[in-house]
Amino acid sequence: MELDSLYQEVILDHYKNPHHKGLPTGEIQVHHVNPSCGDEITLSLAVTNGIITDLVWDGVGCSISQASSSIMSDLVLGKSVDAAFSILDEFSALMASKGAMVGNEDVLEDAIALAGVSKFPARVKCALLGWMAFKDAAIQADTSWRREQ
Amino acid sequence: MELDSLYQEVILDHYKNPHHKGLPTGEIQVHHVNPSCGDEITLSLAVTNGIITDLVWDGVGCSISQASSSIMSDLVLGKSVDAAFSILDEFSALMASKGAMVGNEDVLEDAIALAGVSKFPARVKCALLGWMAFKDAAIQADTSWRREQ
Amino acid sequence: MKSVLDVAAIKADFPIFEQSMRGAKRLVFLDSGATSQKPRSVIEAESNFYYTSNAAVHRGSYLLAERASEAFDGARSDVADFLGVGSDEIIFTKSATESLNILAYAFGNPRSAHHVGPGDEIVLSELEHHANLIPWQELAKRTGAVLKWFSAREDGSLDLSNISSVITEKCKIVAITHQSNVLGSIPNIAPIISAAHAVGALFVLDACQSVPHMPVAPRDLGIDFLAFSGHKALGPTGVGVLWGKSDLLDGMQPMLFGGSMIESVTMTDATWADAPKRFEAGVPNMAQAVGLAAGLKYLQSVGLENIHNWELQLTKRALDGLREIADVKILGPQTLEDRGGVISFVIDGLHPHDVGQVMDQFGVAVRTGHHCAWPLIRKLGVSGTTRASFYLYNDMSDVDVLLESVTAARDYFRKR
Amino acid sequence: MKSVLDVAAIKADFPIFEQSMRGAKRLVFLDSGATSQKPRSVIEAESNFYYTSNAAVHRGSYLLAERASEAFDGARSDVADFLGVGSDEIIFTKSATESLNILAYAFGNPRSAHHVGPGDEIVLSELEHHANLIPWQELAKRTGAVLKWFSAREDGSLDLSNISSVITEKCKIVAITHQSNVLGSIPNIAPIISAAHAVGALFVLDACQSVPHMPVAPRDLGIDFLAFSGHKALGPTGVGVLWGKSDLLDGMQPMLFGGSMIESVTMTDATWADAPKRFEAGVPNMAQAVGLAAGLKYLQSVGLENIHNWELQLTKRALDGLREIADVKILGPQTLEDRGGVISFVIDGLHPHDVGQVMDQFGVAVRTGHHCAWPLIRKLGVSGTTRASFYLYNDMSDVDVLLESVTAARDYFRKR
Ligand SMILES: Cc1ncc(COP(=O)(O)O)c(C=O)c1O
Ligand SMILES: Cc1ncc(COP(=O)(O)O)c(C=O)c1O
Repeated sequence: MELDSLYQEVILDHYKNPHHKGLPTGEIQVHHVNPSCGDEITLSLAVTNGIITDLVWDGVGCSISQASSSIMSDLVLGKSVDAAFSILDEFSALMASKGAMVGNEDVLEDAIALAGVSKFPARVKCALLGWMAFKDAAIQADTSWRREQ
Repeated sequence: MELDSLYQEVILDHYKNPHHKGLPTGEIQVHHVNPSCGDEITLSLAVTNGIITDLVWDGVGCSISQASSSIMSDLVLGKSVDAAFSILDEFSALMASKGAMVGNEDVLEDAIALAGVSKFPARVKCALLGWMAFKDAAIQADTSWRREQ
Repeated sequence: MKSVLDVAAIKADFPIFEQSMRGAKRLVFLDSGATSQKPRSVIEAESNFYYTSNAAVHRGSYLLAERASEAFDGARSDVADFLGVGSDEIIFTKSATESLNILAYAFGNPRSAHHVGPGDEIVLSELEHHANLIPWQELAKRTGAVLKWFSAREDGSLDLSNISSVITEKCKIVAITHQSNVLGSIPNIAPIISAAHAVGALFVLDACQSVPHMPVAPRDLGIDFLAFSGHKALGPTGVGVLWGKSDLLDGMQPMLFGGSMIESVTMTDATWADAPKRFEAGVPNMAQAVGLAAGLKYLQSVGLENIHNWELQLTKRALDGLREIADVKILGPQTLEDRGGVISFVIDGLHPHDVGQVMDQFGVAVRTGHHCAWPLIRKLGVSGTTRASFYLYNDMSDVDVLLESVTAARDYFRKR
Repeated sequence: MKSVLDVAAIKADFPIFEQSMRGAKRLVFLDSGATSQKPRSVIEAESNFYYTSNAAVHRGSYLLAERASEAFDGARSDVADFLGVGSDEIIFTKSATESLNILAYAFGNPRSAHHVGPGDEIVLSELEHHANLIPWQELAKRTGAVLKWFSAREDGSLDLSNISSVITEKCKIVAITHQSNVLGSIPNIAPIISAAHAVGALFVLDACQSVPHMPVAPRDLGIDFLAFSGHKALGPTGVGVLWGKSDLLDGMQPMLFGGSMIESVTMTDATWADAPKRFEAGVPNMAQAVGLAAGLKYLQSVGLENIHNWELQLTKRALDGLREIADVKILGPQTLEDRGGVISFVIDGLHPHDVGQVMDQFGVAVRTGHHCAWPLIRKLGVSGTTRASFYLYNDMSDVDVLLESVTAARDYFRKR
């Protein structure tokens, strides 16, 4: 069933037990919505010496958006902002691939389970919701960290 | 040629030598335009004891609108407002007939030459321009005459 | 409630059903609340306009221009006949959204006979689609007018218990939906119309979800304005309708300015033509207006009363079936009373998007999310719903596939 | 000026030419300035959308909704490619008229980054179509801004001798046509664009008469906004385009409010999505956008440069021929310099309406009257003109019939 390529086991696991989901209390906080379905995410972040040292998110959304946010958190926490952004670029490319890419597991780890999403154009923005919130927050955090130097 | 049913001799005669065209100076004056082609008419009118005693018009327009205004002036001058309005009704019906009516010559006189216009829907409003200006002016004149009684 | 449509014959008139969906499934289209499918006669009416009559209306004295004008004016009088109103009262817009915005701009213009100012009140309801909400929010912001609204109740009806405090002497406009596009509920507008008129306010009906599905007679309802979208009523995309009472339209300022809506123009000033032209600036959506008229004719040939009754029969079967699926909760009206053929539901613990995705694998097209009625969704305490909406081309087997796919969606996520 | 189009092959792509006009005459369509005819590929693109992909875009997760979104987004990027701009900069409207009104409303909204207030100046020209005049008049009236304009000269060019007093520090917006729809003249906009930008004003180009007929690259022109109509560019009725620079669009308030243009909504407040969605409230004119993309593709396949050159060749023959008919006066540019394929003329002592009527008997479709540019017509000192406008499907024999019919019109009224 085509559906199973979308809803892989890994995704449902993250959906049922999302990582780093909690009450975002950090100073840098962003709120993103997906206006077409109403899904929302709030994400807070800390960057110290260019490294993402804290990330907590909360939100309502479908399994894809929840799992993707969970996977993203795992991937970027502890990494430098630059490294995280290059993962984001690779993930964005995968999402835009319309099923043509499988994704580099060394870089994307669990996120390659989301490769199937790229075949369902209406769901791509679900998968990207958390990542875009992260990007927005990281730029803010990075800027304010640099300013403090 | 279909065209000759539109541009009858009588019409071209009125077009070249329009009756009652001049400088409208009466107290009751109206200005009508045909917004789609820019044709304009100014018409002034006097009603005494319910009788149309004076009518002068001026304007720019195609042969149909000029001839129709000329013919209309001949028809209504000296008639009672009521009689003029019943001629107008008959003329309006003729214009709306899409070529199905020939017109009652006893009532419409020269105006039956305009019967062919009804086959050219885009020209019907040309033929009606002067008549509508007359109607508007006559209602105003009639009201003000009644008020003075 | 006895009528049964010949759905097989109807379906055959809609070419889209000739294709199959994912994995050779037949299309079970249950999203007519968003947009309807088009019968061949509509698609061909639009094409034929281009084939035989294409020219700018009311702007040329040649044969094609005559034909175009005749087709366009004819479409206008067809729409007028459909609603039982005068031709001059029908304004072709691009959508119901535009229709409603035209009204909000007109009432915000101090040169309009009827307009709102600081402290004046505009009354809506919590059932409204964004298209009948945000234009009024913006009008309120521009003018200093105040927005008030009737609350929605859990069964999809409106709470009118406080009607006399909601509609007061300060009220100038009341704008309410004829049927909720989320819940299918038909609010009790009669007392609201009376209350509005009693204080001299005008009543605007958002008829997007009613005009395509049941007989609607603006004059009998006693309303002042009505808006609906062509694309939900078998018509083409890109055309909507605004109906208004003649004497009101003639006192209103237009929203769009340009060609064909004028009486006279200089470099610094312009005066307007009468309605409906005043509100139709530019070369109009001629082919779409002609297509819409063909769509409305199709609806008339089946009969609006018959369509409404048939949709209720489909709704009954769906409500009964959904109620038997554990973990499914139907939102809004639970019975056939005061409702149309729209059903929103949620499955415990599942997100509507995921539900819709599984249903798609069965060829079932439903809509998920907030349905452009976000305040109502919040009020219902959910993050979104899955919505099935019926139309004249749906049959009982469509309902069966709906139920099957809902069960499958639940199980798909439960089992794993 | 060497290129010759294969007009016979092109004509065969346009079904309307298969019919005959009054008295078995072939159609000599010379009113493309008002609206163009449609090739089969456009009509079919629109129909095919309904046959295979009809669903509300961006609102459902089912297959048809995916196809609809893909078709609509694809049309957007096709239009963007055609103009050489970014996809997010293309807004689908119902017409150029709507496009221009969107701008005027945005600049009238104090919440827009760029807006006008009392004493600010808006600069136009005497060549403007009502659609690029009245929205600005109304903006001026709403905000207390002042309208100024460049004068038109007899040859259809603009008098720029006073440019430094017309465009001053107070100027906020300059809105000018790329080509006169009455005279065919192409005003010298380059110095106007520079002058506008030098004082920080934005430049709006009404490209209704240029985009369908010649290569137009907004980025090369250095303008800020551009509007054109689909129906004049082989596209369906009911669709237009507004192009604007991304950074400008993102600072602008929308005109229409409703579904799909929002980010978040409560009963009293709403925030907007980014451009282009922000400016496309409601279910959009999907089939028409798709049809327009097909129309632009057709134009590209023939080549815009080729089309422009061919129209000039037709224009040359027409100008030469008309000049030889006694009593005919050609208005505007008398040569091929700085012009497109639009010619206005008058016949001494005859009204344009009567001229057009006789020409119609020859199967010739021309437009007569003020062409929605009444101030220009007054300036020219006539009550109206007869206008012939050429397009890619016209050939030299069309010009010959034009000349024959003009002569006949003159004689018809002379002889009697
Ligand atoms: C120069 C110009 N601007 C604007 C318009 C308005 O276009 P539309 O009526 O398609 O909105 C036209 C055509 O009518 C035009 O020729
Ligand atoms: C109740 C209601 N009002 C308004 C609208 C807006 O219609 P459109 O998007 O066609 O303008 C819709 C549909 O989207 C609707 O269901």
